[in-house]
Amino acid sequence: MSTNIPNDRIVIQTADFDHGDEVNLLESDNNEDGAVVTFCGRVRNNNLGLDVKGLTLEHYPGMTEKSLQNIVNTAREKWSLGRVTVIHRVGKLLIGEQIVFVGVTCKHRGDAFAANEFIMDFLKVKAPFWKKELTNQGEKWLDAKSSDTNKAQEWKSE
Amino acid sequence: MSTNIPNDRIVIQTADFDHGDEVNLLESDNNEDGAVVTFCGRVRNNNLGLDVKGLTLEHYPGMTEKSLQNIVNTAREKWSLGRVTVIHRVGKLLIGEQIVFVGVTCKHRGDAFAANEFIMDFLKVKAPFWKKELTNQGEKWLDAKSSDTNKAQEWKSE
Amino acid sequence: MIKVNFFAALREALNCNETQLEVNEPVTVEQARLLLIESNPSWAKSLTNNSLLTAVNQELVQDDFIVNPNDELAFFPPVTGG
Amino acid sequence: MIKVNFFAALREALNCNETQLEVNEPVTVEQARLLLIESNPSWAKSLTNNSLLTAVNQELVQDDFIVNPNDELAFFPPVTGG
Repeated sequence: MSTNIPNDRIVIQTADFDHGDEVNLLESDNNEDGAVVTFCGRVRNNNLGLDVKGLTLEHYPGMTEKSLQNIVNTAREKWSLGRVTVIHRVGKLLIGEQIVFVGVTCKHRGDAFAANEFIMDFLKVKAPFWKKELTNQGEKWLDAKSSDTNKAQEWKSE
Repeated sequence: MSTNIPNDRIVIQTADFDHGDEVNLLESDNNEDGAVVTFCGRVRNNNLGLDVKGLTLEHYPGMTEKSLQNIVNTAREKWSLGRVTVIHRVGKLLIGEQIVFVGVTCKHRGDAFAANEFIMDFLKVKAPFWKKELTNQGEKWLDAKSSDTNKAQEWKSE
Repeated sequence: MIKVNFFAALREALNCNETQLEVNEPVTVEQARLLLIESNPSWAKSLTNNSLLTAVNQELVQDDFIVNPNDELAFFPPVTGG
Repeated sequence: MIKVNFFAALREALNCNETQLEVNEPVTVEQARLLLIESNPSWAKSLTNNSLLTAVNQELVQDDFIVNPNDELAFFPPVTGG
């Protein structure tokens, strides 16, 4: 694998990102990893029955990057991964806009799927991001979902 | 969801595809599905210790499309999915070239991950494609892997 | 008449893409296989390989599946796509 | 002195992004919380919410974790990114 492209790319930004560019970066100069799995999360137009118009994402600068790097490091201990990219946007986002991208390359597809889902599951419960939704009933901080806590817990009992 | 874009896109082609374009198609006019998971498989430069120079992909025209549609239909019975794209290339492919793309959109990320991996696992053991590798020791039809059979079996015991 | 297709390594081993079986009544996949070997004794080894898969009208089937005249039958090795 | 940050709904409830605790020796997270409430009694309800998370030097910690002078302490609601 080329030494010009670092194996981990962890970015917090307000700007949008390009899914295709990110995949190209994961694949460029990388003929060892046959599998690439990506996850992309976007702002949905609905949540718990409310019309959502957009949201504001707050984070804890410094801790966010550390926390994501910790999650990626843990994934690297569990699976033999090639390259990993995690991009998370902050600030104001409209319906349909991309929020988060996770990309993992691997020799084997099973590991790429598992590692990508692991990173998302822990990002959801460990990384210091908070969403405030703008709905037709005003602004409201999102409540954390117990389903997310449960998903992360399931990895520990494996 | 727009009625202009069909929910299933299943394509067999010799031409390459663009990962970014495919994601855009999955996301365009689709503000209900917050999660998009993609898998992309490429020609690796190594297999069982042999240098691989490229491969030729043969398929069973007609049955291939039917088989992929069956797999996608089964996934739709198991999970509530938005859009599904499956693209598989045939013909001669060089190292690093894209072979297969699976993209799934969903309201919930867990379903998108599971459905995408399910489709890949069954594509590997049910869809009539065969790879012939060109290595430094000549051309050779690939043997099916028992690990692939086992992966597909695991879904049945769920 | 049943149309019979062969694919990949099996196609190369038999040196045949496509043939037909002259039958006027239903036969099982296993019977069709034996009829093919009867007409081409040199195919016996390749066609009795345990790992071969069979499709009728482009759906995977087992050896006891009934093939009717005008059906499309295919034999091929385990698949290796993706 | 310990620097203290608040985020999201908690930041809004306290109407405070950042404050400091004047301590010259180590305290536990729980003691730090009580000292903050002592200086700002109106914060009591928000700061004793069971679901709050705590980080010291940008790592998640439990209530018995030791905070030293010059450490960075933060309180915030359960996270909701991704």
